[in-house]
Amino acid sequence: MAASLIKKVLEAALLATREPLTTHDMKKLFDEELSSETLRKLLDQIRAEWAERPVELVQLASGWRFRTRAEFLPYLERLNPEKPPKYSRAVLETLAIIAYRQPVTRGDIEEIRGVAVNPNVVKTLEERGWIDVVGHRDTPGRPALFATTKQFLDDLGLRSVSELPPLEQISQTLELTHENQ
Amino acid sequence: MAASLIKKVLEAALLATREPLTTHDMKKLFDEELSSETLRKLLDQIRAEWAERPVELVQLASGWRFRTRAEFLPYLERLNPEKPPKYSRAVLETLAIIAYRQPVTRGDIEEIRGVAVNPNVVKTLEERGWIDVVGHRDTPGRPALFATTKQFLDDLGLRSVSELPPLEQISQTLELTHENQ
Amino acid sequence: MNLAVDLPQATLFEPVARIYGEPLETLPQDLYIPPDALEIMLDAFEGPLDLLLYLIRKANVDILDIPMAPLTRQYLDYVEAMRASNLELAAEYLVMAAMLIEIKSRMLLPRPKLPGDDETEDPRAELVRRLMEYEQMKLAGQRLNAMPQAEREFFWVETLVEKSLIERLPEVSAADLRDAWMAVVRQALLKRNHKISREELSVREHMGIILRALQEKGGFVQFETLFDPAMGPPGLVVHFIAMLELGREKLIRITQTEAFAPIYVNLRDGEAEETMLEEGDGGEPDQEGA
Repeated sequence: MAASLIKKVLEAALLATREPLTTHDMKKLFDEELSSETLRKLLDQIRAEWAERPVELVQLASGWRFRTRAEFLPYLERLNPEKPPKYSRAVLETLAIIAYRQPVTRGDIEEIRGVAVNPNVVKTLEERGWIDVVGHRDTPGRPALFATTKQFLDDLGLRSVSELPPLEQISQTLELTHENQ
Repeated sequence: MAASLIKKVLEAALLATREPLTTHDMKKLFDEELSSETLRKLLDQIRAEWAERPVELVQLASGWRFRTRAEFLPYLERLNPEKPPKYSRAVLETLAIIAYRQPVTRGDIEEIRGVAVNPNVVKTLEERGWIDVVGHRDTPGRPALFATTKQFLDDLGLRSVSELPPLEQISQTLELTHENQ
Repeated sequence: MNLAVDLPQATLFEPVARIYGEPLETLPQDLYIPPDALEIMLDAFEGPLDLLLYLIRKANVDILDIPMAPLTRQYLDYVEAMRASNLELAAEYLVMAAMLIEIKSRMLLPRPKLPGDDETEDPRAELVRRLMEYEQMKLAGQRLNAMPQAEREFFWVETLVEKSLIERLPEVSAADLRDAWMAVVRQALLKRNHKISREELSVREHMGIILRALQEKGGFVQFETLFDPAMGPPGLVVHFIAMLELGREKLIRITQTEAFAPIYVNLRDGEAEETMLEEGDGGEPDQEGA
């Protein structure tokens, strides 16, 4: 049996399988004995041949399978859009405070929100690349000063923080509402 | 977006899908508007590009999907020692009557076959997703009307009921048989 | 599986039966098939129509000209054999037997000519029509079975989609931030008489820009290098105010050794206590009304 045919059979099996195929499974496809070494070499060849394709041959814990390359997942997602995850209220409020009052310390945030800042909240925003430490305030303990980053602006489609909805009106509206209550 | 990238995204989606993809689905993959004509042309190109591969892109009743080429069956069969279910003549005749005479009631099927319809026969076909109830005939008892599903056509690689093999002209066949004997 | 075992069509034409101990190599050319043999084929027939078709085929007679007398006799033999061993199957076969006898008797009687009708209807017409339709569906079923089927002759391709390969990040809009801010303010207003004063946004942003620039440049630069003419006059003003504000908040230090000498700006971030002590000059600018 020609190597090219063996490879095609392997491709067909690996593309159609619902569960990863073990090397034992793959050997079963053929009458002839296929050494593990040969099989491995053929799989490597297939992997190389599919390098330009949108699916890749991967070896998982339980065997081999074709997998959609990660870069195409965002397109596929549009077929079955899932609801995007949401940030908690604490994260959003902290971000809002940093965005509108930057640079601020953790203490400033706590003072405005009236509750302690969970370290995970700051970590979430830092890992997202939306805030970072731009300095330290010259007060006891030298607390870190947080500000929003350029990436934050890019991700929100803003050119500058001044493009955020103006606070003035908000506060006034709120105060008015408050007074009326 | 370059045509080559569009094709790769289409391939990724068509290789990964669990149900045939409609052209409507495929258009959803892209931000840009994709005309039906362009899409059709790209699908034809993909089909041609995969001509030497062990899987083929086919157009079915409910959309487009990749499937293994029939010539690889002898190998792939070995992976699953369990033989696919073989349908009894009762099931096949009932299926044929529903496919060619749809929509039909159980009474219609009994009239043609000359025997009562075993409930298991209908259940087998319903569980396979090949037939379903599409309405009720406006006669006493309001019997259910059965018809074949899109999945039946998909599973047989057909785009529509009109692609079913034509019915034999029985009298002619019998006369020919007669002469040959 | 609840499916009955399929008996391939071909089996019917192979020597499947033994009669009086002898294998039946070829089926008799006339209608007569010993009931013993039929009994063996009992399960092979799908019903009375299937049996009739078989009998007609075996007799090599034209379906359009069925010899009713031998056919009926043969059929009744079969039903008798069935009754002996499998009563439950008999009902439909008995109905057919009655129909065959009726047709046979009508064929014996003179057919009355209806006025205006050239031809009288053959009593066998309805039977022939049913046999033909059944045969057609029987063959159609075989053809469907012969077609390539999913998961039998071919398999669907389904590559693995590992959604975890891409991290789905929450999306936040400017409006979300405004809403969050409103919630903060509302809380603050409810809890205490906290005054949330108006802040000049762009000043705050430029404060961050200056701090960041200072960090990148090692924390000590000449005043002018922090200004980019591309910012335009309003930008430069805001930038300057931001710098003064940073000085006021003791985040940076602005120094000039003598008049018209270069002005230096440095981060107070990371500075030791003594630096602050030695600094007592007019490094702090006038406060800017916020």
